Amino acid sequence: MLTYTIRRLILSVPVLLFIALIIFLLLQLAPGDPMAQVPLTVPPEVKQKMREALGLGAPWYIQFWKWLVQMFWIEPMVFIDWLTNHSSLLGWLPNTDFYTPCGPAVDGPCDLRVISWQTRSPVMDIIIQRMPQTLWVVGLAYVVAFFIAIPIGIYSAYKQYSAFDQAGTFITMIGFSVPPFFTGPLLIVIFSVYLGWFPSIYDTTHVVNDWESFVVQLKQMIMPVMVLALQVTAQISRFMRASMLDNLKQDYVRTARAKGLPERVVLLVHVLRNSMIAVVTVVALAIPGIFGGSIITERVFKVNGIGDALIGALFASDMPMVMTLTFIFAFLIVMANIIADVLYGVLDPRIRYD
Amino acid sequence: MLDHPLATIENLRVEFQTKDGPVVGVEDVSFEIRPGETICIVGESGSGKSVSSLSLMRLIEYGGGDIAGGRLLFKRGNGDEIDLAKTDQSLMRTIRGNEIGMIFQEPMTALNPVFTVGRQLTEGLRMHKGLNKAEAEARALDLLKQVRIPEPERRLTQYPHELSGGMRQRVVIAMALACEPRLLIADEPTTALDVTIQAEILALMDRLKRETGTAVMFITHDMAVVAQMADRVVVMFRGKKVEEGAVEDIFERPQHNYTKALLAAVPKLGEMRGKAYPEPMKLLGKSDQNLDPIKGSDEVLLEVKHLTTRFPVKGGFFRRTVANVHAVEDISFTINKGRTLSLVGESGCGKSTAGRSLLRLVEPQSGEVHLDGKDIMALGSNDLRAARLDMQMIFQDPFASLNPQMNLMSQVAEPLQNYGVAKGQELQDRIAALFDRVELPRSFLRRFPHELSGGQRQRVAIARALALNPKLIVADEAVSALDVSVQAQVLNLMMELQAELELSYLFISHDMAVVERVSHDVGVMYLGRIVELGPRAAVFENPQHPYTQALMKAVPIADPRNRKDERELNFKPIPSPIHPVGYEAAPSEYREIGAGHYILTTDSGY
Amino acid sequence: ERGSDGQVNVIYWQAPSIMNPYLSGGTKDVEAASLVIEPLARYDETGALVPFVAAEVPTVANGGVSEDLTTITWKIRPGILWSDGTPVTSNDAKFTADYCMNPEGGCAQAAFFDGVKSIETPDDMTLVITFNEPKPNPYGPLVGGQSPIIQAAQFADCTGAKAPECTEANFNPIGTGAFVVDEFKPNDVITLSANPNYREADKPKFAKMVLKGGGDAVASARAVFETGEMDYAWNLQLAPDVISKFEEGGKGKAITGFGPLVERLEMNMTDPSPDLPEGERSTVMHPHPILSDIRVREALSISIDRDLLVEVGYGQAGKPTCDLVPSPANYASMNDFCLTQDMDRAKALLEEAGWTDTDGDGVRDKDGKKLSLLYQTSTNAVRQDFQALIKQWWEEIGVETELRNLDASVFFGGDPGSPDTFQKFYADVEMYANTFNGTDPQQYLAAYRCGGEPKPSSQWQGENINRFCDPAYDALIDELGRTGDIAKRGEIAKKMNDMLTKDSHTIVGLVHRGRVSGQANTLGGHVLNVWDSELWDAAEWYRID
Amino acid sequence: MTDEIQAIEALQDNEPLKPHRSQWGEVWLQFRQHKGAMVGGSFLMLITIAVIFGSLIWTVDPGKLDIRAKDYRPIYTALWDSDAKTGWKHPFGTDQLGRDGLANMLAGGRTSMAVGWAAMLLSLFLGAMIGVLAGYFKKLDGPLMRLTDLFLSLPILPLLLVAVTLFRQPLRANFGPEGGMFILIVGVIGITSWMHTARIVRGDVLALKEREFVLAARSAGTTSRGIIMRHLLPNVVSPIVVSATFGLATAIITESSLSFLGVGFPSDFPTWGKMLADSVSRMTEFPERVILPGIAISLTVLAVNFLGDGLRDALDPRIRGR
Ligand SMILES: Nc1ncnc2c1ncn2[C@@H]1O[C@H](COP(=O)(O)OP(=O)(O)OP(=O)(O)O)[C@@H](O)[C@H]1O
Ligand SMILES: Nc1ncnc2c1ncn2[C@@H]1O[C@H](COP(=O)(O)OP(=O)(O)OP(=O)(O)O)[C@@H](O)[C@H]1O
Ligand SMILES: [Mg+2]
Ligand SMILES: [Mg+2]
Ligand code: NI
Repeated sequence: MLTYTIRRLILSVPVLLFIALIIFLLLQLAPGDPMAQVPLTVPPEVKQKMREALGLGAPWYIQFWKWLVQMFWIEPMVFIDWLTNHSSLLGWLPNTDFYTPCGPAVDGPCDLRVISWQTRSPVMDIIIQRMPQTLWVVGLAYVVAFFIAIPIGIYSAYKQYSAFDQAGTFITMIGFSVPPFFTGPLLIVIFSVYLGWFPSIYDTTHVVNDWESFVVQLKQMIMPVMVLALQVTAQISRFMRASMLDNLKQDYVRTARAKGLPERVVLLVHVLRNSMIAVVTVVALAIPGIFGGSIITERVFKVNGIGDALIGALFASDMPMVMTLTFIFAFLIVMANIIADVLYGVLDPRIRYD
Repeated sequence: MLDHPLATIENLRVEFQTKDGPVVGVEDVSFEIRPGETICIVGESGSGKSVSSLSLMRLIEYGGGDIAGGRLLFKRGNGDEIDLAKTDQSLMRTIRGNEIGMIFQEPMTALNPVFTVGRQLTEGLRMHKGLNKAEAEARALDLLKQVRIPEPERRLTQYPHELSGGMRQRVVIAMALACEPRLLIADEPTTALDVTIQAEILALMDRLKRETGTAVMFITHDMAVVAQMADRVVVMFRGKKVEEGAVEDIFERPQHNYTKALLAAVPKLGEMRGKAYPEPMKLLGKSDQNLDPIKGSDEVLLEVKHLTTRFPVKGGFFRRTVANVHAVEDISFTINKGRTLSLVGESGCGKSTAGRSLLRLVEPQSGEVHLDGKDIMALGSNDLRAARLDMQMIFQDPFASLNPQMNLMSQVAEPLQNYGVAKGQELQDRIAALFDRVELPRSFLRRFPHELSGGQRQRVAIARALALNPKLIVADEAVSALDVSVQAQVLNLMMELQAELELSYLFISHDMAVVERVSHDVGVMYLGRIVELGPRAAVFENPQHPYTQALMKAVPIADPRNRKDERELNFKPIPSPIHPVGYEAAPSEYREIGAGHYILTTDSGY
Repeated sequence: ERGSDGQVNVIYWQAPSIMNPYLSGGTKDVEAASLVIEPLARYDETGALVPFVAAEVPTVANGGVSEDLTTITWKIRPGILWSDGTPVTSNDAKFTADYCMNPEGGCAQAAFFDGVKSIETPDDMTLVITFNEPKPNPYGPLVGGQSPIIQAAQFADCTGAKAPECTEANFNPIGTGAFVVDEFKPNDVITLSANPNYREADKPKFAKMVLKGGGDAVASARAVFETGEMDYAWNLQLAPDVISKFEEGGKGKAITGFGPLVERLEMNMTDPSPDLPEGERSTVMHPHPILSDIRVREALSISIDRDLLVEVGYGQAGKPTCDLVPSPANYASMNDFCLTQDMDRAKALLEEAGWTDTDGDGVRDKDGKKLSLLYQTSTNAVRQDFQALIKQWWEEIGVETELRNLDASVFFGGDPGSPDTFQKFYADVEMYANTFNGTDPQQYLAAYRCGGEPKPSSQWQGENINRFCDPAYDALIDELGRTGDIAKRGEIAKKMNDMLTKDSHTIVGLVHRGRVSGQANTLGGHVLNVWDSELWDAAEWYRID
Repeated sequence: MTDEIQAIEALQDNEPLKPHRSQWGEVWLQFRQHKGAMVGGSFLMLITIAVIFGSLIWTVDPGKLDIRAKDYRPIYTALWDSDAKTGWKHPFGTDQLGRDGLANMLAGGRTSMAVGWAAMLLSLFLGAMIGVLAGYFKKLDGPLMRLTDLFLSLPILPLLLVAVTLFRQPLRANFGPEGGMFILIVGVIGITSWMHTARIVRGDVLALKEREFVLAARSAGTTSRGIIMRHLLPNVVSPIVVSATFGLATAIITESSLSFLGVGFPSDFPTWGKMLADSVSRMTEFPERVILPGIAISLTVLAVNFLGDGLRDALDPRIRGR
């Protein structure tokens, strides 16, 4: 299976390149124009000039090639430079200087990074700037969701059709079928407007450095986390329940009981492990979602994380940004799926890869 | 004191809810088990043996059953007597596994597929005995050695699907014995085991009983085992106890008609001495039987040459291949039309794998298989499917091989529909006829696998294999789970079909008496190789290979007064069939010692 | 006292992406930048020019503008400093102009520098701009929020193709405005603090400003009116009942102001039929089979109840209008021919045009062709309400209407590959709003020149969306370009406006839209300005306790 | 002891045989006994009938604007607020343009249900098919799962816009503006939401195909198709059913966001999702405008969930009859 993993990893390179190409073509094909947000008062000739300045005139394969070079050659150089110069992890290494930034004071050849069309700044910088809030909010939401959903799923399967199960079904279904663009404002109206407990606007500049500021951070995170967690909990707990139900009726459960194992062990060890095989997929598919952020929730609470960056870039037809974000997303998906597949093999010895 | 029973079953009645209304699993059963006693429960397949024992464990609830009446008194270690039928499940938990251990009938599904054997074995120990991990593992190893699993250390880290049927069964036995329970319920514990290991296990149980005073409730269909083990015998028939008594009484003075029939149907080793061809069994009470010997033809149907099948052994987190299990190593044989070749041998020696390799259900490494002149190994997937019309397989573990979500009608109909053999009413009639032939009531057509007893499931599996009238049937322990009366009927059926249709069988079994009765030729397997191959008479009457000789000696005899002594048994530990990647196995070479009678000259490890 | 009032929070639901208006052109970016960098002069809330970086506004009267209208001479206000402490010179202004006029830079405000022949700096304080031809309105370059002055020293190496590479400068421009950028998080939040070198010692009153972006109009309104987290919310384009409901929150109020923004219906004068070969659809090759008839257009126009539209969609922030140029007063025709809904006349007009309902299905037809229109607009709650209402009225007069709404980024994007842009106009009627910069509509009106329509040969670019063509109109365009006298200009412009609206119903004005913003009750000193950046007077803001 | 031993007769049926039922017949029978499924099913039936035939009884035109009668509150508001603007003319109230709430709920339900079901079924079909094929055929696993990766990473919005650009015109020409839009929406939602199902099903199939009964079926000559249809699919209904419930909810909601992007139905074409989305800004003043469609969506999803539970239980013989 190591060979399998290695093969998958190696294979993922052409796959990712192919995905990048498809995404690129898709974006090319999609209507939309980076000039859409420029007011109509700006005359078309000027807009045409601006487009050309963005490099839109070049044929698509040249644009694609440029992006590939920027993404896989120049950005890594920037990253290595950063690692050796500034990071605490590898700062001890001799400082490298692979990347020659363009800009004032440099003439001669220089390296152009992936530049967003909206902000004219390196896309990677924006992504790094936005990662923390997305990880905080969305990540926490997933963590909360896992911790709620797994027990709910297990217990409702164990007590199928009990009051607990029915209530759980009811709540999760409502929770899932009511969209966040409704639950979000609803929470805001209740908790920000009427009760005044939590802010309705997330402060991305807030720095946590003591207990008080941590409380502030918690307060501003609670609502978006709740909204997101509701959706994720609904999904995971349902899949968990279904999977548990499937496994509970297997014969090995009887054997486990015959050993006199307490129900807790029977459920949490024997059945759970078998059920996890199906749930691993759901969880693995959710991981890229953590980094991808959540478009609607981020918008509603003005968290301005990655999801917001993506949707903003999409509406602004900011090709480099969209391309880079979706590619990173694709990369995470491919990796998460490799991990999931390897985990299948680990969780279920019957599955053979070779 | 001795008269104080450990467990008393009084008027037990168990019902199941099915969609066709309630079904009675056990109607009325009462008996008692005293400390240090072995009580054997024999009876017709489907008579409620497993259900009674599951009720005693209070596991029947989880399977959809319901104790509708009766009491199940049990005396706990501290002297209290409780009614298990009314105990709540949390108290039951401290009794199960600890004071009452149980061995289940179907070993494949009884083990959790995703945990290693070691894990599943140590669990109960750590739970009830409070051992730490290392201690528990040491004890587990010990247990595996006691049940004579080869290479016990490695087995601990293996997963159930990597073990042969017999090994799994032994793991389940070890699990039940782990905590040295005061009452051991053994539901067909040796069904999947070859005689040598069966003997060992029986000896082990016997020792346990003597040393710790464990009472054993032993469910079996094998009268020879009963004769060897039992102190008392309970005979069950159609949900009722029909007879109970000391083992000698039952064997010598059976009272009930069913008991008599049962005893009469027991095949005895040596019965066929001097007869060249197998012949059907004489069934009591039937007069119009055709008992002609089945000669078969001289035309070759199946020819197997140098068949080799290996399984990779995986290790580490990434589960890389670290070695290979040489499950089948260079075996060659032929089967003529209308004849039966039996494969016997120790559990784990590769019999099932050999059978599966013929049908390419596992892909062999190398070798040739010709069926009726067709090169099976060269077939594409479509042709292979077509070829399987002529060869069918009965799987060792009938429960695992039945789809839990399909009713039996559909499952038996499946092969017929697959090949478009029959449709509509004709299809239904054929299936009903098949059910009649394997002695299952037609109403069972509508049931699901889990609603059947072990033996009933096995009969469904047989019916399915017979449905297509194939030329070759690979019968992997096909009759091992059947009680002798049904077994006799089924064997007769198989032979009848053989005589009529020139069917050939590859008969895999551990029951030497059965093998003696049905086979034309016998192959003895050891560690993946056939060590002795020849006509049945030659091999049985004149075994030449030392392994064959040991095997013959271990066959139990259905006579309570003629019990085998544990000391008589002495087997070498089985060497490992596992070799590192790149290991070259020597080819099998044979010496002919009589007409068609070969023994292996290559070192087989025995 | 500068900085005495603490922090002020502003929310822009479209977050600013860059602080350099020359590289973006988006309103949100222009307005955010206006906190930091300033032009020579701005328009005030009445549309009059007030000097900012300049000492005074040059006019013909004060000699700043030459008699022949070809040069304008600006004087920099003495003593004005950049936020880094260096003095502002005319060289900075000249640099800014060169920066934008650099053909490789893709300057978004290049239109402001149209017709500039040369720029000279006779001394550090004087800037002379010479035009190619007489400019009746010479206040284009470096006037108004869109073309502020940037510091030559900071942007020296950022000209032409290198412009986008100067991220640092683009995010943190050095300016003369009331605030300086502390931290710029693109598309998220800008933190600013008072400019220590601001020209008025006691301003701004606020020490810090946070300009948060993101969310939507509803959420911004809520933050100002209901939770009070924000002091100012930009552009609350919401239905009037929603806004007034929010105002009940009591923490703030909505403020409105009117510029020349008009929500209008554009009639397609060419045939958008999908049956035509690609390249001929919506081009002048095929006149529109239905809408070419002025009677149909008029009927469509007068069947609309504009009062109701205003009530439903804009409330205080809208006025019914029939015009294309509704303000400033000098240029506004103030037509009222369409203000009363007249269904009977509309029906009569259609009858007259030969459209009758022969088969009794409620839809008029002529020569076997149904009177059926496709009516598109961009997606936006108010516009969808408008569509629903107008569809109802049109169906009442027997016009079958199919509605389509399109994503704004596609609709207003000029992607020639998309069938859904407003320029391509693959529909019969479309609705959107447009306006012009500053107070002069010349350029705006000049758009409707024959040949100026989007067409395949121009990559579907062009401003004459209706494909309107009238030589008489073209003549007026030229005349307006030559006329300097304000009153005369007004007359010509009104005539042009009428040709497009009253006389031809090519452009059907619906609502003269104002801007609505939300202001907290505790925020003082702000006057809503629709002619320039909304944040133009941030230096004057203070906190009311 | 010479008396003749009687032969043991085989176990006989003591009741007359009931006719044989097919596998699906059994399932149906079982399904009918499942309380949850029946409640869910009848509720769903009710909603379906209501939205299909409701407009025959409640004949108000959902698109009809009556500006004088705008902002009616639903009739039940009168219970606690006698001054509220209510009336039997508009039992569910009206919206800001005076469109009748009940008529819109009915018309919106028709669209939402149609889109929801069609898109959900399409995505389930794709997901289950691709999942099973990938899990079962080793050769297809790689390509199909990479395809899944691709679809998972495609940004939805551009995909939608491309789909609209390419297909709206031809579909409109062939199926009319609404029919064409319906196909487009269903297609787009279906095509962009099958991936989860596919991966989950594949995971289960990978484990299932190692079970011995699959081997047994293969040895009985069952074709791959048969194994998939008869042995694998019924054993993976659980995750499929869960996916179905979520698929329905997502499809209904997604449809509403599509119309924001100009990809959905024309704006005068009500759907539950759109009604809900449009009214969020008036949530505090007119809660019913969000709550009514919200409840409709939730209850529908809940009903499907129960139906799915029933189906799963019905397919599982072990729970049958209990
Ligand atoms: N879950 C169930 N639902 C319905 N009937 C059942 C169920 N389990 C067992 N039965 C029926 O109960 C009867 C007794 O079954 P049991 O398993 O005890 O037989 P057994 O004596 O162990 O037979 P065997 O030797 O074949 O294993 C059988 O007729 C069987 O069909
Ligand atoms: N899937 C597998 N992976 C690894 N090893 C296997 C696998 N299946 C079988 N084996 C090994 O192959 C050997 C032969 O197994 P097989 O099942 O053929 O034995 P058998 O002769 O049928 O024994 P029994 O009588 O106990 O059923 C055993 O050592 C077993 O552990
Ligand atoms: Mg049994
Ligand atoms: Mg075997
Ligand atoms: Ni046996």
